[in-house]
Amino acid sequence: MYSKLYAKSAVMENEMRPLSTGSPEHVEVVDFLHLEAELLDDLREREWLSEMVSKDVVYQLPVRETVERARGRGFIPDTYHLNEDYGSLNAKVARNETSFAWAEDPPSRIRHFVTNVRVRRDETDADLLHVRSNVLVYRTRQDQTNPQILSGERADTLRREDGRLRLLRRVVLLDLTVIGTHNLALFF
Amino acid sequence: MYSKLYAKSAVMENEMRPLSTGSPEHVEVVDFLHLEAELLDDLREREWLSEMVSKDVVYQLPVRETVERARGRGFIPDTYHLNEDYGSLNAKVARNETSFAWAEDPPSRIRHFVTNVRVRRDETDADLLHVRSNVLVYRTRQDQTNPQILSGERADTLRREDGRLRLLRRVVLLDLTVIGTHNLALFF
Amino acid sequence: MYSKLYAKSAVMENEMRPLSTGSPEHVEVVDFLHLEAELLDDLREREWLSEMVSKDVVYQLPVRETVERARGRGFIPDTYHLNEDYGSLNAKVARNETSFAWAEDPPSRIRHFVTNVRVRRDETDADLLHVRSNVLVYRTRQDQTNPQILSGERADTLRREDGRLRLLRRVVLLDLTVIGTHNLALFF
Amino acid sequence: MTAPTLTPRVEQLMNQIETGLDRGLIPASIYGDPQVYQTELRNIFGRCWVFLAHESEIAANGDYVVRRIGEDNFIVVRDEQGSINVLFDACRHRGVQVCRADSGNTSHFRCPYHGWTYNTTGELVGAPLWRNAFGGMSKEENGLVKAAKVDSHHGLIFATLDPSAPSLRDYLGGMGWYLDLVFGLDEGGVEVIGAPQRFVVDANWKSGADNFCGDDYHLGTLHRSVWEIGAFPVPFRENMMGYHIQASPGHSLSFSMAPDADEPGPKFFGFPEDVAERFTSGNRISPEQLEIARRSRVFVGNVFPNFSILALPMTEDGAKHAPTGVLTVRTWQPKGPGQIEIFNWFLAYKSMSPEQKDRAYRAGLGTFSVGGSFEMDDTEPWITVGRTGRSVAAELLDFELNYQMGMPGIGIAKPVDDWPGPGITYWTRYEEGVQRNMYRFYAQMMRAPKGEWPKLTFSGQ
Amino acid sequence: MTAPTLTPRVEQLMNQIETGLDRGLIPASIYGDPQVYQTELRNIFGRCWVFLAHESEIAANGDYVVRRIGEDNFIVVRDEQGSINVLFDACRHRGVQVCRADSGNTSHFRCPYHGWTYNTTGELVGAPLWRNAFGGMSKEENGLVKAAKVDSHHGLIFATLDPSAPSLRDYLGGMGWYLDLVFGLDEGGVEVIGAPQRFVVDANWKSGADNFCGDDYHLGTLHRSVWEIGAFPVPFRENMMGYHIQASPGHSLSFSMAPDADEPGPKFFGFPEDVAERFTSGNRISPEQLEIARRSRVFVGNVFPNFSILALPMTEDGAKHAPTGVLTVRTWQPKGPGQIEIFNWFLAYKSMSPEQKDRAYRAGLGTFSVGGSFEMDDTEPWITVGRTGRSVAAELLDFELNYQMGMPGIGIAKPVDDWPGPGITYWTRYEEGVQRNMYRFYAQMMRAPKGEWPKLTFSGQ
Amino acid sequence: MTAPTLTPRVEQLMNQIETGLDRGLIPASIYGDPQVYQTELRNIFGRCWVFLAHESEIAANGDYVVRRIGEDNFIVVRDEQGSINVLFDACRHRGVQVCRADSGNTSHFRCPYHGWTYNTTGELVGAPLWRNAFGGMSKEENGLVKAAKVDSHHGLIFATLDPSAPSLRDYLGGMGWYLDLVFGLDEGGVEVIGAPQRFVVDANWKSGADNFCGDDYHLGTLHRSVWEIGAFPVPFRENMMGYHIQASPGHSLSFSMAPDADEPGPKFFGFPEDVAERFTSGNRISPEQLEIARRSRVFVGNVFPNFSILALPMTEDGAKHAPTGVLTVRTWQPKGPGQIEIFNWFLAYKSMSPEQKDRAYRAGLGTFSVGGSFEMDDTEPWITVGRTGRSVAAELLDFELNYQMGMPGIGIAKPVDDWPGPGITYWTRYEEGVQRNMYRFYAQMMRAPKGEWPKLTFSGQ
Ligand code: FES
Ligand code: FES
Ligand code: FES
Ligand SMILES: [Fe+3]
Ligand SMILES: [Fe+3]
Ligand SMILES: [Fe+3]
Repeated sequence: MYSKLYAKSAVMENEMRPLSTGSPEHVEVVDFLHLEAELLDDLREREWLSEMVSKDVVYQLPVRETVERARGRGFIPDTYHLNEDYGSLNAKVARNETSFAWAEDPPSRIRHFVTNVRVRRDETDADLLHVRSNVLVYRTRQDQTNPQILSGERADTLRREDGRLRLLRRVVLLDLTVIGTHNLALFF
Repeated sequence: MYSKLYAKSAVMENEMRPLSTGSPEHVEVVDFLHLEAELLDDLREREWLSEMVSKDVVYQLPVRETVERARGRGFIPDTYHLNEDYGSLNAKVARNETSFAWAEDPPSRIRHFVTNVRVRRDETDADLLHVRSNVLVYRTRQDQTNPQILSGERADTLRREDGRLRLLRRVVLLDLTVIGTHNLALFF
Repeated sequence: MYSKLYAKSAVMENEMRPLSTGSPEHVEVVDFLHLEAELLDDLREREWLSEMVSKDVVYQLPVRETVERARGRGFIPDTYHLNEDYGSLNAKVARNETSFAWAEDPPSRIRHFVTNVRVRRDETDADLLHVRSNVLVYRTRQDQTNPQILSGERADTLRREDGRLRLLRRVVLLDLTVIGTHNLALFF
Repeated sequence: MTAPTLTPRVEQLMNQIETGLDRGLIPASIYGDPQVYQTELRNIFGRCWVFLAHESEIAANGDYVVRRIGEDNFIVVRDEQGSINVLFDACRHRGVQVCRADSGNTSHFRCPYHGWTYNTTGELVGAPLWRNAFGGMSKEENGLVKAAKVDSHHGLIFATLDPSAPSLRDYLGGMGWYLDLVFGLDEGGVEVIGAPQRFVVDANWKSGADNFCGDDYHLGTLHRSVWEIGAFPVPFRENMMGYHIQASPGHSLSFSMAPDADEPGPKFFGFPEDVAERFTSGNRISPEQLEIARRSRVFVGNVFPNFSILALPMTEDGAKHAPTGVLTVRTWQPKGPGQIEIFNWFLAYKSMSPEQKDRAYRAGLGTFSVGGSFEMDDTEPWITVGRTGRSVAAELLDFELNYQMGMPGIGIAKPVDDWPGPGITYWTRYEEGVQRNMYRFYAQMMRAPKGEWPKLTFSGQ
Repeated sequence: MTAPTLTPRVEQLMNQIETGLDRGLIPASIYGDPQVYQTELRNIFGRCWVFLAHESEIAANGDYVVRRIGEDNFIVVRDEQGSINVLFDACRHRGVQVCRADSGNTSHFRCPYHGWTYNTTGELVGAPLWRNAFGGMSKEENGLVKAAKVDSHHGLIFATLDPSAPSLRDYLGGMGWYLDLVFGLDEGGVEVIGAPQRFVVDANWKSGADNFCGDDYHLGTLHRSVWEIGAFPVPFRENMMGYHIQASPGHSLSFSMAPDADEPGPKFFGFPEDVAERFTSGNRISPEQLEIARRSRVFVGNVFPNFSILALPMTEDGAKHAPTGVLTVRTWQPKGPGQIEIFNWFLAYKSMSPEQKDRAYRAGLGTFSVGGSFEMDDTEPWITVGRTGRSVAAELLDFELNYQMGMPGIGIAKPVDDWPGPGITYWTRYEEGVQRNMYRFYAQMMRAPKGEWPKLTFSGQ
Repeated sequence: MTAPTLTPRVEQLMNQIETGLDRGLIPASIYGDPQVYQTELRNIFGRCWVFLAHESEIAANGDYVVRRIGEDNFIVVRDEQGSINVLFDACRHRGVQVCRADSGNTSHFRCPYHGWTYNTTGELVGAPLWRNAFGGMSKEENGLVKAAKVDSHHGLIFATLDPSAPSLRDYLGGMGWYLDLVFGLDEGGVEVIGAPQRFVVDANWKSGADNFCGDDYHLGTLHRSVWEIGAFPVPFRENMMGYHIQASPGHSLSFSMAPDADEPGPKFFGFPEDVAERFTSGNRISPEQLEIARRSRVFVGNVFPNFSILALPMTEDGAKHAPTGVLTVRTWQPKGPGQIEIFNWFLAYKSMSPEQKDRAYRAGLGTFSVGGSFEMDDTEPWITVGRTGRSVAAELLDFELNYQMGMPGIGIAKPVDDWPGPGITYWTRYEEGVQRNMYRFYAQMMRAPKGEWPKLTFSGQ
């Protein structure tokens, strides 16, 4: 099974230059990503889910290995740390709303730094925008002074639904093979 | 006294979506924040203070605790690491201009990474803009190779004074309960 | 030789405010920097070099020391970690294309977070744009969970050549005196 | 070198375990003392059989994965003859890592420093300009170092660095019967889905092992959220019904089982009905084993030291999907006294349909993984067990952990006489003898002189 | 366990302290040696009375804060009867943290792992399905572990883990008289403003303690900037006038006082005049104590091992606000040989007006806090004292620190005979006997066998 | 204090080196064992002559740089008389760092804590209000601590902390002849270009030293990429021709040299022809030394413990620039058993033109620097040598590193009888005696009692 290698994602292979950062689509996407990060950092996860996420969402965090340069980036096909749909995301949000979600109560302090946003149109579907962004997540728990810092690319697809963008697909490509934070209760 | 909890800041409660990142106000604010960070990272603190800060400034860094999710974000009311006005900021800048500010001479190397800027209009005063931004501060001293990295949100209010924006209020909401950098001689 | 001190770079001394982040030049520069970072993080170094770098490029990473505040920022004149031109950059890219570039095969995982972009026009040459940006590089190798994080300013000059911007000069001013990453095989 | 004699502090703590166990007490400091940890690396991980991989991960000749014994990397590789080799990942020339990817397929391992090249059985086969440099030197004496013994059981590959170790069969002892029950349930056996997750938690490795010996009681408090979101079908109090079994010294397990054999509710750990039917028609186990499996809602167990197995019905989204059988195995790899790297594999019975495997995988990811609703709560208390273990206060206050649940006079658990399987068995799972069994063997291994082994069977069995 | 005997290296360093003190020399390696640090955690922090909190922080029943003894967390909680309990934050079942917030108000602490629940006196009161799991087990033997002794003095809460420790009164000895002078100055006593700041500095805990014993001389160089910005009203040379006092073994302090009792300048540590008037009219102290307080510009002192007190006139903005009295206490919590966490409390006399409290708080924040103009310079040299303490060069070169200032024949400080308070007193603060007093007691505590204590009074007093 | 006696583990490993060397075997654990490292800091770095700086870095009176002996900072400063002093950077009062910049020019070092001020020879010259505070105290006894001995050789400044150390000349022994050959080649001597690079790598310091003793064989595999990009002009197999020399106990080196004296190819390490002509006309060396330099394509060597020298023809851009002579020296500064800080200096012969210096600098930066095509591959295997050195598996498996290349019966290297220089010499560089020479001396230093030194000459030489 190790002979199959993860194809570079469709978004990566897209040789199109991104839309200019001055384009209306780019502006709209950045507005979306900033609001999304604000809701998540403010622990308003329920609002994020209901207001910004599509019911058809696919949300994945694939497992990565160290492999030789010739073999690509090391993401293992069909192998995940997270593989969520709307229902399972909802279960996670609901869990945090109970009083027994010990892992994140007291909650860790989380901040999303979103940079390098690159937007590309879908070649066929005018309602879709493909977005790559870099995200750095800073996290502390209890009285930690050495933060846990995660970094990766988010390969998103946003879809216009009833006039508003919603998150249709998010693949979180972390720059790590071993997850070094105490849990993945957070949303990227 | 521990039964009182820190209300979410007015800015946080503001359910208004931020202005679009394409709006003139957003552009003006980002210009402000970039210039400000440039002056601070270049150690041009005097210029920052005199050119960009309002004489009426309130500049605070509240103390934070770990508390249960139901109790909010853990900032302790009326309790600070820093609680400055123009005069005390001026004293700090003046101190660094002496030759005896040992703590920061040789100066540590500081860089502000400003992202996720969100601008909202004040509901009543057209001269005020409320700005939330994420800031990551990277800092090294002497021959450290492991940086000190601080992260937080800045909840700012900028005021138009004589046609130019100035910093009227800054509340630095760090993602830490214990300050893990050797001093808070820096400006956020 | 230690009595000579590094003059603040010409770009730093430029008292001009940066162009507004809404200006067409700023937008064009950000488009450039985002695409550049994308190519580098995707390990498409050859395309970066051939598509985005000027044949006249000067690419430097000066050596820095801890010095007293009065002596400036501590960059040692004419002393480098990297001092590259197009030919030497090409040799590096070519080396990574061999199967024997052990240092980066398996490659480390690298991400560029580019923020605080400030663009200034050249005072005399309309084809030149001077750009300062903050860059945070996140890097892991093998199964590291504690990332190596580098930070610095890039003082760039972009030149319009045949209608497209290209990188003419890059001075990487790291916030470090001792390089704490296992090699400088990466491009900033 | 000969095994280091124990330091006075380690000696004292081991004495304290042995005298305290009869009262159900364990000194907290074994969860953090750095000398204890160093001894564990040598006397536990350096001697016991440890789990490395499942054969399905290296199905083809030349397939390899890199895994750990203690903190050290070993290559687990299937050679050209189809045999499995476990090779210390260090060049015999200067000790450089020769395998630079986490997994792959190869015919040779070439060292990047000077080019010594080894084949997949670990033999040195050459180096550049061999005659000039090394002509006359023995290749035989310079192959990669192999684990002392390698064996597998239902495709589960184990190895030990101790040439004096008993056979894997003998080491597993009674635990083998229970592994058969799970991994031999379907004729075709099991396979790994994807590749293991790896994540690091600031906890001591024994917290994971201890928990999987059969700490069922923690579900009611720590995992209370999973009932609120409908992830697990058996209520807490009902789920406490079942058996606790000390299979053989060191190895323990637990079954959730209703008192009445025909009570409704999950059977066969919740695996789908058509799968369960195949279990009944084609398997590699005895009727007694099959009947236990049939009645079981949950199987959880730990092979000493750090290999845990779990089978149970779960769902990642109770509103949409009913719980289904999930089979996961994991190792608690030590990375210092206060840190572990968890390797977490999801398994499926090979005969399951792709849809069933996908369902099981999603249910497993949503519950027993670094982002899963069960697992993320589990690691939380383990972090502070380690904190207490490291604390000077625990040392000064002689702080002991309490393992008295189910001891004579405490709670309702009772020994069972007519259990068909090996080991010491209790009915109802309000019981911590399963963990005491682990610590008793642990202390014996810690003290065992080089070349000698503690008894691997209970007296009288 | 019994207290570990000293390692040869620690033994040698303690000998070196005792022989060197007469010549004013201390081996630098005690500032970094890891064995020394381990011994300190056990013999100093594991035995001495350490400061934890002020009663005003837990004013209501059920109020709690989490604080440290050595590196370990203890819950300081006011129970339903209003008594204060100091409880080791570790569940008696498996050692898990039971108090997950830094402060709050609660009736119970419930462990997240299996649900053992304790009340605010630390008693175990229950667990889920208690009868099934633990019926028959003693609750009395399974309560949270308490500090051996707890007591308070003017609302300052101290505790010790050593059952053989003397009473707090006896431990403080002569230092009590000086604490009374500061904390009993106003009839209503003091209260904490807000909550303590916490910040981490890469220094050894003794640097803070040593400095607050009365290192007044460093102001002239290290704090020279504060005069340039007008933060402190007494010039360096004048401020060196005053008394150095070894209050009792281990505890030292220093007063800045003009030679002439009626010299103009700050009185009562700079507290506002109306406050000072209340001091004179209503207090809990003797006329001698009151007169000393009246004349004092600065009080700085350290209760061994790591509790420091400072009262002095300061301002954060000399251009706008005249200096005003600031009262701060702090602990130098050890976090390894080269790191401390500073807990920094600002206090006010309860009778002060809200405006006066705010003024004092702002002045304190601007000077003695992680972002304050005094404190940020203080930590700077301490960082490299630790570096020298850790260095192999210091060990090889037998590098000793110099504490000779004010010894016979060195400088102008002279013993004082007619001092009304307890202890050994010097006039003018060019003197390092205050620190030598700390290190003498330190070395005695480090060597003291379990159950035995060094003398707590000076011979002849 | 007296030198600590070796712990049993260190003793055992040193025995293993001494018995294993004859079979070409070294225990891997010396590359990671923390006790070994602590002993190295004391017995190797605390005693041997270590390289600190080149005189051209502190050309003017008052110029200083801060450098390391072991892990500790020393100020290397040229005083007002032009002499060079090596001063431990720790104030004699409380041990605070007195030199806060990495380099500079000054007349005094003032301590920031209390203002003790030292001149550039390290003498204490004053402190604020000296009479009040310290009047009567000896200034002589309170100067900065100096290294026991300081000396230089061709401008290369060395120091030792051991008063019993032999002279630098005697310490270098035969190695001096070869240093002369490189650094005395041009009458005007050498100078540093810019300032040293500093970078940190997670490797053990001995990996760098071992490699620079003459590990030429690794070029064929590890550095294969440099031929593909044309950075180095001599093909691998040809480059293996030359001499391996154990100059004197501990110090080793290697020359790449064609068999035929007049073979075309680089001469004088590739330095430009006009420079080479000056070498021939004006130098400080003998005709034999000159002839060796003339024929040499590469010089690489290591002065025990951690000072390495390299001269060879390189280019950063083979397409545009032909290779040119590069001269670099570096130290492998220990920072724990698994970390080094590399100080990397580029040197030029003073008489070279600015263009030639620039060319050499660019070629050096492009190859032997943290971003250079050679160096970045070198550090890669060293990282995992350290991993193996730390591993418990290496300890349990008695894992030994192999240094057999070129031993009798292995490969083609042969002793040379008629070599004009000092030391033990082999022809062809397929040989690891250069490293064995280092480890033999290493083990002797590790065991040498305080005040005693191993023999510094080979028996019979
Ligand atoms: S270290 Fe592997 S070939 Fe030399
Ligand atoms: S650990 Fe606290 S209840 Fe079990
Ligand atoms: S420590 Fe240097 S003067 Fe006091
Ligand atoms: Fe669990
Ligand atoms: Fe101070
Ligand atoms: Fe090399």
